[in-house]
Amino acid sequence: MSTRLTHGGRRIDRSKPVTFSFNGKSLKGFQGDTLASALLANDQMMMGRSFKYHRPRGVVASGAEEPNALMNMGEGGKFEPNQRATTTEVFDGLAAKSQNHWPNLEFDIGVINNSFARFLPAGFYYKTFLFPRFAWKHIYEPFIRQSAGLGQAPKARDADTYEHFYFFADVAVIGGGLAGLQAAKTAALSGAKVLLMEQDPFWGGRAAVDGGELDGAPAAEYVSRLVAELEAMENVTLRTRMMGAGVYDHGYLLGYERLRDHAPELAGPRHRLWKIRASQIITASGAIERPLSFAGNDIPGVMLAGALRDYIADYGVSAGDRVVVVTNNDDAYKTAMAVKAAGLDVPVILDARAGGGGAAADAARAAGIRVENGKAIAKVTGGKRVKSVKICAQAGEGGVLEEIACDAVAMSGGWSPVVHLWSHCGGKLVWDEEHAMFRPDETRPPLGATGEGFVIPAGAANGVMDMGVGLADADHAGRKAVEALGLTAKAVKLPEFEQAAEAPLEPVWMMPQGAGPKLRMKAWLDYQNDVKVSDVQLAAQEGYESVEHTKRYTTLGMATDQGKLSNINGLAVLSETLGQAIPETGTTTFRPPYTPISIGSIAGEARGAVFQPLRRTPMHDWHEANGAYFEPVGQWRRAYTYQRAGESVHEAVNREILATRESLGLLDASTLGKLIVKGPDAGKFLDMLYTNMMSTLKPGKCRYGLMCSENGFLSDDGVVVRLDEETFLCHTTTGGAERIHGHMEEWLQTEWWDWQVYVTNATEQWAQIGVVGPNSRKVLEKLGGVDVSKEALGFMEYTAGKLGGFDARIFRISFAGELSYEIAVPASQGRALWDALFEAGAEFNATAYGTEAMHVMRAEKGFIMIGDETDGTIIPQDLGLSWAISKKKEDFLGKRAQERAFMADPERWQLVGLETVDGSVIPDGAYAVAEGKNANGQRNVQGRVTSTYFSPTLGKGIAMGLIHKGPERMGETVDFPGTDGKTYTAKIVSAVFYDPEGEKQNV
Amino acid sequence: MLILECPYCGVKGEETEFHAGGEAHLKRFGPGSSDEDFETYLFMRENPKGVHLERWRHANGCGKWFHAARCTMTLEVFGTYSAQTLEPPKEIKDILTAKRPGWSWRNFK
Amino acid sequence: MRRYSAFAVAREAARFHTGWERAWRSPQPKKKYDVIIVGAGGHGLATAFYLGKNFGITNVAIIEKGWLGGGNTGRNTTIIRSNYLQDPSAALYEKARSLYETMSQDLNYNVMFSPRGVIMLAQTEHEVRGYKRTAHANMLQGVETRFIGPEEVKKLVPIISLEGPRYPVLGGLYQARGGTGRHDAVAWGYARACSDMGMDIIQQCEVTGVRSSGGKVTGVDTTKGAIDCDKLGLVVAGNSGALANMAGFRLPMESVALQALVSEPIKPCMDVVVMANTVHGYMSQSDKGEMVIGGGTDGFNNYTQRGSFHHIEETVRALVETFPMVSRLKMLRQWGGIVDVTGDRSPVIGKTPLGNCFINAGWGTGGFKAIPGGGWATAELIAKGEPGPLSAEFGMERFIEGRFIDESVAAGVAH
Amino acid sequence: MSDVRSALAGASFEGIARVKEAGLRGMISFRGDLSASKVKAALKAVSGVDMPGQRGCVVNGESGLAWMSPDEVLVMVPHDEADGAVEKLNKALKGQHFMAENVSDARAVFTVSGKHAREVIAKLAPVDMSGFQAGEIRRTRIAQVAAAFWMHEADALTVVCFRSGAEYMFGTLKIAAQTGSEVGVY
Repeated sequence: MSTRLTHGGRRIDRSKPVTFSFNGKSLKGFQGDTLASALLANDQMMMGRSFKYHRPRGVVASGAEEPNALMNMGEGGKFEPNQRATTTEVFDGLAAKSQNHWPNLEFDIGVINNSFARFLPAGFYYKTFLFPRFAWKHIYEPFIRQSAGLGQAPKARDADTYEHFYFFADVAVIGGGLAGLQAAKTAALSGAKVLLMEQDPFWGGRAAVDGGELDGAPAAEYVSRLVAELEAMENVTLRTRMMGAGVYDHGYLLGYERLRDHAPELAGPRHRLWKIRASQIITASGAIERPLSFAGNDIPGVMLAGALRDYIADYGVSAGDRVVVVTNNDDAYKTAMAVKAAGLDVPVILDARAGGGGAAADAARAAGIRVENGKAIAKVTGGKRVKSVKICAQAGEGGVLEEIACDAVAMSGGWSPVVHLWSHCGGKLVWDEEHAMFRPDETRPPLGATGEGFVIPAGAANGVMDMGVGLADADHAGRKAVEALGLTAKAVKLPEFEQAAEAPLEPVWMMPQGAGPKLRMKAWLDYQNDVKVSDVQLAAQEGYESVEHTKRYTTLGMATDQGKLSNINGLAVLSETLGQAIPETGTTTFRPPYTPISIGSIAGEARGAVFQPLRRTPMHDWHEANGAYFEPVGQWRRAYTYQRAGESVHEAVNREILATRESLGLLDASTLGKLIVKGPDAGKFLDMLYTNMMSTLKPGKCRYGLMCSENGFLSDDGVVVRLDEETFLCHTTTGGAERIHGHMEEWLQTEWWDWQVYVTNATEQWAQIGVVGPNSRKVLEKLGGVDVSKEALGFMEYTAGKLGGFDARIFRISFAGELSYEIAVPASQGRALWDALFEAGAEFNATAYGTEAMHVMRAEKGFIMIGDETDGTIIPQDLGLSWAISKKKEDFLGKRAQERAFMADPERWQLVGLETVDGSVIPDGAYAVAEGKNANGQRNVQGRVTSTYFSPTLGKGIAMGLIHKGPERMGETVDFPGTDGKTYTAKIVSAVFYDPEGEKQNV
Repeated sequence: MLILECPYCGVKGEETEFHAGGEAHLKRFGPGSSDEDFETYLFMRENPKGVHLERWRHANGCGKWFHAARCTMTLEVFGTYSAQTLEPPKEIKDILTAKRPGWSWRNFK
Repeated sequence: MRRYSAFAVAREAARFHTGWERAWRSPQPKKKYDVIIVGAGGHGLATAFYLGKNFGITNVAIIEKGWLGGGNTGRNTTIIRSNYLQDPSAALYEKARSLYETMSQDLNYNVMFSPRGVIMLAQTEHEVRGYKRTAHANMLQGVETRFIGPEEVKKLVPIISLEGPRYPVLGGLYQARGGTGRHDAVAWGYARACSDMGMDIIQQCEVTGVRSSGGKVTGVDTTKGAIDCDKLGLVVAGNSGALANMAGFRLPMESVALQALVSEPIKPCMDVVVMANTVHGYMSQSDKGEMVIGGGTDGFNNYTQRGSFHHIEETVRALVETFPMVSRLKMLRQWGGIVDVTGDRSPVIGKTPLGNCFINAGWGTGGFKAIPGGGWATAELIAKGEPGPLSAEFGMERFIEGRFIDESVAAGVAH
Repeated sequence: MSDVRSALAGASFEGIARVKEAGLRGMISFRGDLSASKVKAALKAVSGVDMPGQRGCVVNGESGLAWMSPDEVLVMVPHDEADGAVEKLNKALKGQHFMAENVSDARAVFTVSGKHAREVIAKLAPVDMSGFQAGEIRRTRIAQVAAAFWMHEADALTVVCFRSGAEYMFGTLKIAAQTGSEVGVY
């Protein structure tokens, strides 16, 4: 059984017990435990079920590479699936549940898949479920989806907060093991600004466990000294619990800092995503041990050798009483010694190498451990727990020589450098034949903004596995980094280290070498996704030869560990099957993140109220307080209408329209764009931007103008006011302000840079209010201070003055077809003017109206609306706006485009008014059908509706639309089939439904 | 995530401060130009694997448009320069020649 | 070709699956072919398949510089829908969607077409009007869609938040027969069928030059030698510009990075595909259980297959807002692909300045869903030398005429 | 004018730093030839300070100048003096090509102060705050909106954004300054 040892465990504090729960069962651990170590301490070896066959699975690793021990963690707003037990620190009250089983971990219906495993090889689903057709969606797929997936879906809204942090460093070092610490020290002593991050809560990586002595001190002690030195340096920033998640172009590095996962009770953000810019990045991310591929290598109790000794050394936890060690290298002998030292039994060390191990083997034998060279595991027996191993010759086909009872197996297939971060941004790899590993090819690093390499691997991550050489390599990396910065690297004294001589590793990709199909079908490569040696071989056999094909066909390496344990073994098997060298096969692409990072941390602060900027006018509070039903317009929210108690949206809109037409309506028009264009060439410039002639506009006058894109399409419209000889005020649509401002700057800066024009976006300087209706003049006269009589301020004229004490610009323009004014005052005065207008307008039933009332009223007048009548495919000529296109001008933006064949085509649909014969309202977006169908069998159409409303003024439905040769077909009727099944027959009429003579606005 | 240096305000900012503006040194064709010239001006785009000249705006910054010489294969930025020029200045061309011997872009070499 | 079936799998199981044959041959190129298709992605393979199936042209080589299906076909978010607005697009994408319905049977390869439904959320009044317009257009185009209200959206997508403080969900355009497919399987299924028809799929073979004389293509130079052909089809998303250069003409396209990401797998929680265009993000759940998430393209020309992280950030923000629960999931993997974007963001299927050279390109973000339709139309174009009704509107000449196929209608919301 | 209002009426928040809306400031966007001596003189006359160099920012109480771009400078004066200052400039530079627009009310101004003030900004703006010093103005984005900031004293920054975004700015600054969120690097 696995249990807590009476002594040892450098990470745990036995004086600080914690209580946590697993599948509802209350268990005890110590502060410093990971969930995995604490579960092992409670003899909970089985921690989950596999993805495809639902096989019982125990923990195999002790760190980020763990594929099996994934948990549903927490409750409610703090629930999170797929949490790795090996990287989860236990805390009081932690609640974990195992995943992917029903009804429970011990007894799982889904395990039935396991019995049929033979019928479910790689890609079986591509070859089956073909008939009957409907069955895939209705029967097969739902079943597959149910048995797939891992953790439960969260339900509640996230109860935590997250944040980002921008940080800049000369050198960022990823990995706080010995190599990372040394590289950081070298770089820091040479004067570089250094950031060092470690994903673990502890510094030192493997050194503390495997370490030996440095400068005569135990590695662990040396590490603390090194950390103390770095902490004392001004120019060094040290972070634990922060993982280097991804390396991106131009030295962009994501640091994923887990602030509260181990202490959820504390205030503050749960995760912080560091967005780091580093001139140089040193990847000291260590190495990951490889499993060996033998039958039953996934039975709970089979673990990586390094992990098994981590649990002993770091947590004082033994995985079993009798541990069989199986290896192809010397490193695993350390585990045997650790087990022995813990007072437990190692019945045998199986060394697949014919020649066996070196000094380590002798030491093991001296310690009384039986060591068998050239031997392998034919098969592990046991279901939910290892019972025994059957031993065979590595060279053979698996003939069993002996069976040895044990409850744990420590395996080691050698170590693979963690090259992910090196590779994210294009760093290339080389195959190291001697150590059978891919390591960074320092001659082909990722290239940064300057075209130079910006990532430097160090230590084990660089394929340097022994510690002494690793330290030198780390020092070299530090020097290389500072030299790249143009600093001179200071010489740093490296510690004395005694390196034990090791016998070379011998690659073992299948155990035993001649294993037949039966064994290969039980030899796991990818634990979580249930990919076995036989699956990879099948893929190769069927022609899925590229490593990408094999990956996708078998799902090898596509699990939540992204193949950290399986990729090398898998592509080695693939290469052997294809009879080609491993480098010919190559690797799949390494993509960020290194291990999964919370989506919450990526969103950062941007959620809820600050998900996106919400722009507010000075009157926004009033709108909120007065029943506004808002609609988003760009980043603004404008009042669509103001609902009163018991009123529907539709009723509210009608009320607002009638009140305005009958007496007085007030509109918050502050969002309209207001661009100031000034300079000797301002007129000439606006003549190019607008289709109209603007240079002839007289000071104090207003003119409605159209803007087109260079591609000819109508892009914006608005009233242009000439404030003085050199200065124009250009009103744009609400959505258009920033866009058109940018548009103007672009042309001024990149095409006509010699023209003397300045543009400023004054949109928000001014609060603007539409004062609309027959009584609008009266209410302004009540405020007093400015003569707004017909004589003093005619239609389409502008004046400025102190209106009732407000610094006002007054434009006599009308979008509703009534007598109306737009009053602009500095934003700081906006709310006061708004209130004053309601006070003065009380006797006229002053009524605030929203965007929908504005829409309906302009439609009643046949005025177009950018975004309704236009959709990016419409030119002014389509809308009967030719009158606004100057014939005198040789050129303006869009003019040339409008001369193209398709745009000059007389067959283009033209804007007209539409009136249903029965007064009903044509549905939004309806099309007018024509006879017959086109070559693709689609019903022919002859037009479409662009705006359609119920007009309370006229008491019937009105609409505008684009109709083929519309203007020539006045009085004809066309049919609009609705999605509601009805057909709406409408008469083609003039688009001006209300006050066609324009008498009302011109009084 | 690119870093660009605005030649106007001297800020070395990250991409999110800037707005990409597409191909640089477009020659505008207006009324009177041929259909082909006009199509080329609006739609036919340089899309090289390698050296590219493009326009950017320091949108969340000084607001100025400028040009950048960049490699579309490595994302290396060779340099940035004024928007008020019809072709890349000599120092930019020299860098390109040094780093990408034999480079050419449209009619520039 | 040995047919796939549950029975075949059972039979093979008995002998430990040692009897499965190759899904496709890996031949050396012949000296000459009637048609060479450059690009063994979805569109290239589909083009070849329909050349054989619809026109009996089987002396065909499909040349691929990498591995078949290794480009955008294997990098997309597998959404299949045809609820487009403009007639030409609706026709093409609906043709594709309808072919997906029977593809598994037609190819005897399960491409896992899953018509689970696609909803495009309407989150502004403007979008509501826009999607109602699309629904009306679709009705006349023979595309089954309808505009649904917020309640029905919530019923179909229980994990959605209707009352985002910023963009409440006002409804959506729902296509019940839209959904997803297994992207790799589409390429593999077509490849297997093409190979079975005797076509040569030549992988690891890069085209280094296009040989022509008298305004006609005579063949291509490749890393496996020169190969002659009577007709040439360029179907190389992400590399169209480079190939066009070799052939001596320019394209109205730019290549940019498009990114996507997946979460860790979880148990089924979302049955339909949801696209939220106001906030720029879309999401579906794969059969493996991952939430598959995509957004918009980067702004600058790029061939690195790596995008800028802030686009991932924008997409993720949008989805956290729309589906608050995803905040507690983890991003497992992010990646990028290179897409060709045209002046009107609609694809090009048409002739080129070279008489017997044809092109299928510029799919932007919409390539996967169009694969069978694009292949069908391109095969017709190559076989007849003239576009058929499906591709008639998609020629490059539209950019000269100013006749665009603009699906991004709404020049900018305005009042 | 009696009832003039800033966007948030001086709202404030106390977390790992103090965030406060600073109320109305007089701000004039000036475009012109910044090298012209006439221009320099006119700007000094209204602001009381010398023309700063590239990205320079000289603030003296409520008055000052901030370099915004090669042809733009932000002129700061007391809020009620802004229109007067514009008139002065128009008079002084009559006949020249320039632009002086009162944008006081188009802006919202915040102060972020306390020993973690730099960290609060560094959570939202892609700027290296470790080297950021008084005398410099940085135009960039804060979260998702354009903004500019400078240090008006040690551990205290002035942040300027568009008035319509004031509530968004305050909201994000509050989150960045939330209790328990110290980073501990500045």
